[in-house]
Amino acid sequence: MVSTVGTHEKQIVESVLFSAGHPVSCKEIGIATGLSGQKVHGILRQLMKEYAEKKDTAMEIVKAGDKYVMQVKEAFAESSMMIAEPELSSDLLKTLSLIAFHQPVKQSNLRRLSGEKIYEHVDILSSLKLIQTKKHRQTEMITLTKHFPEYFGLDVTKPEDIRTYLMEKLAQNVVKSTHDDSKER
Amino acid sequence: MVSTVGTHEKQIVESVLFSAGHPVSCKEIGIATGLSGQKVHGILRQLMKEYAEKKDTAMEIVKAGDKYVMQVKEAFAESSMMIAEPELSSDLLKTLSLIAFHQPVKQSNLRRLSGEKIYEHVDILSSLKLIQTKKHRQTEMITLTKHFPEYFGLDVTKPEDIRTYLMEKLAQNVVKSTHDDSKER
Amino acid sequence: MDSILVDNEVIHHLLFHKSLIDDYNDASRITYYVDLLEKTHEGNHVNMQDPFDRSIAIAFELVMQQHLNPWDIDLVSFSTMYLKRAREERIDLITAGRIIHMAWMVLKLQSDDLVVTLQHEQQPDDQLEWSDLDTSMWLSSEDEYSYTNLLLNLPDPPIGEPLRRQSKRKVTLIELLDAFDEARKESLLFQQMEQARKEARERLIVASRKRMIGTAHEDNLEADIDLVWDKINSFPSDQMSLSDLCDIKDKEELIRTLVSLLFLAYEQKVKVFQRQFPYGKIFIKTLGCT
Repeated sequence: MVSTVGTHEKQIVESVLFSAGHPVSCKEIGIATGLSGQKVHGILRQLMKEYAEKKDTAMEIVKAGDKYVMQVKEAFAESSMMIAEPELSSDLLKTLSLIAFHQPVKQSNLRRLSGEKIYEHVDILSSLKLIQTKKHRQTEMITLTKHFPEYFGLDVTKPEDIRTYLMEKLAQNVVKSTHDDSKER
Repeated sequence: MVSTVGTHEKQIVESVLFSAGHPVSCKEIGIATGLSGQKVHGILRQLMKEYAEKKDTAMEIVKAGDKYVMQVKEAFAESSMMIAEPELSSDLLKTLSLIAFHQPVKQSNLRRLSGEKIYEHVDILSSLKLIQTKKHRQTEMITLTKHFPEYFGLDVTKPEDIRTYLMEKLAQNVVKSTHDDSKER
Repeated sequence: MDSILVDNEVIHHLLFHKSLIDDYNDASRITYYVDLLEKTHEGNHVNMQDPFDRSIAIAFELVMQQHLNPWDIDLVSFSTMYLKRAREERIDLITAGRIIHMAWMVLKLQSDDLVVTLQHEQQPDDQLEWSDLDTSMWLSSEDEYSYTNLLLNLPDPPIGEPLRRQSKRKVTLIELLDAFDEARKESLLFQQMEQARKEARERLIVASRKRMIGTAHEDNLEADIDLVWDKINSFPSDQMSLSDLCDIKDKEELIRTLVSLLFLAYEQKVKVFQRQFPYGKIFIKTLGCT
């Protein structure tokens, strides 16, 4: 049985998610609100469900890695992008998507796919702590960090789950661009 | 008569208010969304009304001067206040507090207090207009600007008063934390 | 007429591969393709219900319409054309990716088996193409191939930055006070460390001067350093060139001055530098500590 969550406590957790602007853990919410970790967990589940059901709001609450974040629904993100500049160029996002899918991956293999710009991309992505390079025997292997799912608001953290997610997103992307193409005509 | 506002347009304005994180004008929202100023104005009125009527949300949309802002209702502000990232990193804050206490202070003396990182910090703090450098005979002297007391809500402006204020507050702080420590035991 | 010709070519191509393949599944798949191809030729693909069938049909149709040589498909241009068609036909693009992969497998079969049989010689191409990739290390599965190919051919990446709230809050007074407390402790520690470093430096200077004892310059070294230091201090500006301090044509004086400067630099009293290395003018700048 799910225990009833008081409106007041729910609003407190909601206000923390709103104010943070970045993914926060159950523990952090617990510290800020004085609620127990278990209670916070229950409230978060309920809030996510409620936001998902609300048709008339532009925001959503999602699990991002092991944390939770309030963000603009993807459908509205583009129109408000003017107000908040994106940090990563589409080129950088492509490189990151390659790494995310093929991780752990050798830098030389990436270079073969996307050329010399890879070196610069790897530097920027490392400095943003989205990827890390680790020595594996004689080779530098590139992998994602745990910030990756947090940064992009993914509910998955395992490499194979991230792969599945990317495959699906790419497919949706293609369907979407097909749709856009035909609308333009 | 109020014209009916489409849900989609309302959600776009809502997403702009949410993501901005600070008060925005009708004009800015218009530029970001491509909607006319009049339309934005109507949507904002409706959004404010809807948020005010919703009992179960922790957020509100209010008019702040000529601008509009989405913020946490006062009743929930306290628990969520500290969860957002502070504007100044703790390292920068340390440098600023040293300047506040020792002003007017030579950059070289600051370096002797806490090392090479001072140069970068002075640049950032200057660009934030919290400090200024002034030539005094042969030496660059660093002082606080009038924005410093504004930023921290201090009602004192003279260097010696700021110093006394900091010392007193610090002493209280030490006493308080000692007190808290002994309570925890 | 042309299209029938190519059509037969494609069928021959598939049948040829069928005869090369031992694996039952692959062989039956090719039989299936041949059936499909015949339907395609009859223009039936529009009515096909299964998206996978439909997409294969489109692939074959494309090969025929574009008069591509099935023995020599340029996979890069094929993929590009195919994706365009797939978009127009609104087929599931994951499936499309798989089709491209299959085409690539066919191509791989060609290169693996036929290069030897047909003694088909290829000049190495400077431009890197898909078929040149070393797939033994990676891109070894269908999904990897499809994903990578789609990603590189499509304009948009599969991930985008979510839009979140720009929430920087002001620092509170308490935080400033805490920072001050910490800064005080840190700067005490920093000064203690600096003092320790300074003492270590002085010990080193004494030691290094001692090491000079017994050399030809033993008697004069201390006096030389003091002399050069005096000259530097009496100079009207805090920056000067080496020629301001000595007659650089007098080799002995030049060396005496240079050695003294190196000691002074070591003691962090001056900075010695060149704007152009290695033959540029040598400059000396006092570091403002006496």
